[in-house]
Amino acid sequence: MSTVYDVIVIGTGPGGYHAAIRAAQLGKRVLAVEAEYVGGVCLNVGCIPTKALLHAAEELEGVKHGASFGLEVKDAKIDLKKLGSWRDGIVKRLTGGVSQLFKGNKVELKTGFAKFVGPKTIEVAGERIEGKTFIIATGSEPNTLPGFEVDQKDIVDSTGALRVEDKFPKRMLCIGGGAIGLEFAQVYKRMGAEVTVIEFMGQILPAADPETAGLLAKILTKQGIAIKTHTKGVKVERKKDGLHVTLEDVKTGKQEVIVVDKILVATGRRPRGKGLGLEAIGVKVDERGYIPTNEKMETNVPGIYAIGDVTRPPLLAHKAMKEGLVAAENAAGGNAVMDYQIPNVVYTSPEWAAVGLTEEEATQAGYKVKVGKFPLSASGRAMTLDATDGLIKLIGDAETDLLLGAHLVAPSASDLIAEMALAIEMGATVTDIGLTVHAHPTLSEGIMEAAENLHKQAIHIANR
Amino acid sequence: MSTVYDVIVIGTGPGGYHAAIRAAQLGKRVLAVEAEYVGGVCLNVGCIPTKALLHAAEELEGVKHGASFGLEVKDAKIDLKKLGSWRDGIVKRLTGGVSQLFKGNKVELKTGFAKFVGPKTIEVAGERIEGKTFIIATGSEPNTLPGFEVDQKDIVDSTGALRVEDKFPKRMLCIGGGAIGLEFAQVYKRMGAEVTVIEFMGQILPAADPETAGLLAKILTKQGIAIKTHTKGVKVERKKDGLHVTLEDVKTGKQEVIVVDKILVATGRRPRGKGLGLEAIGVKVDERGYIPTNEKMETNVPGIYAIGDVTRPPLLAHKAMKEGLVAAENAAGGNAVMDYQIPNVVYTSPEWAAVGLTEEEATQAGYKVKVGKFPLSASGRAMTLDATDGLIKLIGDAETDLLLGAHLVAPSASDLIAEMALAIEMGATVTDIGLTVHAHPTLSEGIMEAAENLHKQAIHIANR
Amino acid sequence: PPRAATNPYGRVIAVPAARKLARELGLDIAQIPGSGPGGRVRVEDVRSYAEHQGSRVE
Ligand SMILES: Cc1cc2nc3c(=O)[nH]c(=O)nc-3n(C[C@H](O)[C@H](O)[C@H](O)COP(=O)(O)OP(=O)(O)OC[C@H]3O[C@@H](n4cnc5c(N)ncnc54)[C@H](O)[C@@H]3O)c2cc1C
Ligand SMILES: Cc1cc2nc3c(=O)[nH]c(=O)nc-3n(C[C@H](O)[C@H](O)[C@H](O)COP(=O)(O)OP(=O)(O)OC[C@H]3O[C@@H](n4cnc5c(N)ncnc54)[C@H](O)[C@@H]3O)c2cc1C
Repeated sequence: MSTVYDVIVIGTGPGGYHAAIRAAQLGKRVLAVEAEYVGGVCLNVGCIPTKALLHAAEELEGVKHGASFGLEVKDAKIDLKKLGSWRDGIVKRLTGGVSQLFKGNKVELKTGFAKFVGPKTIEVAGERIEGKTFIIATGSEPNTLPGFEVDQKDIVDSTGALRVEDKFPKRMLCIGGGAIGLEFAQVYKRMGAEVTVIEFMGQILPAADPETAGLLAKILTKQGIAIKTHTKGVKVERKKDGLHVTLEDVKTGKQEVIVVDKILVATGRRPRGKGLGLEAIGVKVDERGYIPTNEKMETNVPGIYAIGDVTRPPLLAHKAMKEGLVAAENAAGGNAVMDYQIPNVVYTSPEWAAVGLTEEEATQAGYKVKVGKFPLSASGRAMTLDATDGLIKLIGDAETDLLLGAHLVAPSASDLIAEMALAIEMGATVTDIGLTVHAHPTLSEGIMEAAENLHKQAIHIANR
Repeated sequence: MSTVYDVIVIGTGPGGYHAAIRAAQLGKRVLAVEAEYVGGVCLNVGCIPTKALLHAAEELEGVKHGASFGLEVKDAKIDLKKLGSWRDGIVKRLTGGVSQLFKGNKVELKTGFAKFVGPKTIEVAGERIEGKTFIIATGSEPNTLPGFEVDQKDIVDSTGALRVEDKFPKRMLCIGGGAIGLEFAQVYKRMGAEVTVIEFMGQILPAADPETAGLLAKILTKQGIAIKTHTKGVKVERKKDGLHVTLEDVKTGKQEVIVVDKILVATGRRPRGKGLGLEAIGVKVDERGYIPTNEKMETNVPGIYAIGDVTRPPLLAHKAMKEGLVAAENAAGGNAVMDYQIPNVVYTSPEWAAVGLTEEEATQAGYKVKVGKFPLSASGRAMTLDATDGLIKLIGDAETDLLLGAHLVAPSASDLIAEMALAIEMGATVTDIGLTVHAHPTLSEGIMEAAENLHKQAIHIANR
Repeated sequence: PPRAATNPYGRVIAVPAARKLARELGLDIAQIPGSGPGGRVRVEDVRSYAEHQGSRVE
């Protein structure tokens, strides 16, 4: 036990591997410890495999949708074995890539569950290892839902929902109308299932801008997904003809029973800090299980940082990554703070994406709000993509003209939102966005037009 | 002849219709004159119908390409009648939209060829009309190529190439490796033709960043399109088995003959100022036929503006649009100048897009140049999209860290380039881009990584 | 007085809205000191320069 690492990173999800690599880039001697799979939730059972399935489902749908422009196809279907191995191949390439990057950057990797046994010491697979600083990046795991115990067969969480090697179910219930529930709902629907999504709150994506969340709900409904808001799952009974699920309207108390073949429980995730021995070293954990930090990502114990899903919502990979970089820079003696805007994406098609404040949040924060909108039905590019369902909505401050937020339902919204995130980081005004030349024909022109609409001078729509 | 219009716009392409609508929004009495079709080249026979065909071709290709993730399809084909009417439907919706916008904004529209008959007077269909200011937006037309006279049957220009109602040819030659030649090459290839592209210069997209242009050529070649640079068409002979075209290597003088069924002449476009009576009113035209203007878009004759393809390259719709807005604001008494960055896009898949300076241009301008790159082969999002052919390349100034240019080969490059255009307009540094949180997993992360690579601190690639 | 930062090309580093406002107010953007990172001229800079100019004229 001679080596004392400068930085020990616990967990190699997106937060952890970013932290480890950046600390090493800064010249530190770094150890990364991983209990399961390098790459964490995101690469193995999160962001990446879901996007692979979504792409395949979208292509399958595209084949059918293509009839509008004359595409004629017989018997389109997906070989699920091939789909599975393609998806797994991507995961392997990416997780293998992270291992390679560790090697290239001289990050050492140890497999095993890490546990603090002293203020500067962890134990991994029976071995004690010392570090000068620690970055806790242990991520999160799915919430459980009483009455709907996950068996990964009939009742699955997101990890179980990814396994579709044999066949898709006929009837599927998604409990939870957040990003994960909606993404799987669309995959299963497009792969042939009858899908119902229930959401406890009054809208899907409860924290989102109501107008764009509502539009997405409308579009998904049009695509054939049944969405029930203000609804909770009460219980499930296994019968011969399927799973009988009792649903309840949480406002009226009225109950109904639907029969399905599979249930996805996607009611959020909870931080994973248990068994880490945090008590032993005095690191505080809040009542929800998150490890609080200051804006340098340092916990209440100096030299011990926490990042990613284990520290606070939003539970997003790119938030974890940025926090990882911030923590690594501070652990390496720098002075970085986490004061960035975090974009948020749902990868359905069309995609939903947002960054910054909603209209309501901005008003509450005391801004005099101005709104600019552009519907994709007026976009030439959307027409040529045969995808005119969507809306671009910008929130500006009437006084300073600063861009405060952007809310998009559009193909490629995940990429379109990048311009908006940069705009907010740069302190761009709505005028700046409207004046910037956007290529024609593109979807991003819609952002320019929404900006111009905010000032009542858009070209392609009436400026009410 | 009682009405005197505040602003008369000649031509209703993207330049003209933007100018007309903006001038009307500013309270001016506006007349737009159009000799042929409202919407000009772009909406009727340019940007829009080509993108419609490209989308259909991409979907058809996607069906085949999908085998990698298990998509199984029998007999995919495209009903060309349906494709044609879908494409025409989009054109109709958009041009009809422009007519509606004219009405909504109280822009009057007159059909007929406009000709100046006095300093403040034009004649349209025998009628004399007076205006206080004029905006010339008469656009451009295809260049001709001696020896390859367009008959719109065997030898077509872009307008002829759009007409594919009956069937696609077996063998196709595109003369010219610019955006138009490449876009049609991909459409025809994907629709089943054997396609050869010849380009006089040493690379396709001769003015583009050589590395990304070269990469695009490589990708298109991999897709089965034969590309011959430093090559010109000498002559064509019509024989029983097809069109025998003599090609010549312009460096060695070596000739070869290829046999094709159709030839697209896409050797650029020339300004359309003839017959306008410009001499009569003293508006200068340069030796290439362009109408020069100052940065306010005003010609040598005060009160007479020129915009779009008729005034100067690049011949791009969004350049025309912005010039239209600038001219309209000045014609309405404002003070606007044309000092914007113009992004440039080729809508093949993957797309190519650029804005700002190339490495070479930046070096010549006296910058100490730094380059940051990110190959899509390292992008998780690209993997899930089954589209890892591509590169993101950023050009920065070593001294000030300002972003000088961006050059992309990527799916959605047309939309990704928007962030880069905004960045340049905002005077963003490469650091600003690298520090902005980009959603995961997205293609736009590649922009962030290229920025970080420029500073040798990208996470997902080795930073050489 | 300090002038706006320019890049070696001679282009003033200013956001589009600031360029537009300066033109509308008849000001030369190159004369306006920028307070943004790297001397970038922002809308506020144009406004305060304009006010300063106004008070000098009075
Ligand atoms: C289905 C699904 C789809 C998602 N899609 C997206 C998306 O598209 N975009 C997005 O931004 N986010 C998405 N997310 C969320 C994203 O996956 C998480 O925000 C992200 O993985 C969090 O990263 P992390 O580094 O905090 O932790 P994790 O990725 O959870 O990684 C934590 C790692 O720590 C390890 N670990 C835990 N405890 C220990 C210990 N004591 N010792 C050693 N190792 C330990 C774990 O084994 C794990 O590998 C998705 C999540 C799911 C479930
Ligand atoms: C196949 C093809 C694909 C293209 N794709 C793209 C693309 O994807 N993106 C892009 O940015 N650009 C693209 N372009 C270029 C784009 O179409 C032009 O840059 C754009 O149309 C120029 O607009 P404009 O307003 O200057 O003129 P035009 O669109 O050429 O319109 C000029 C109008 O003026 C009218 N007119 C001419 N003379 C008179 C007269 N004397 N009196 C009355 N009316 C008159 C004409 O009838 C015409 O309607 C493409 C071009 C082609 C050919």
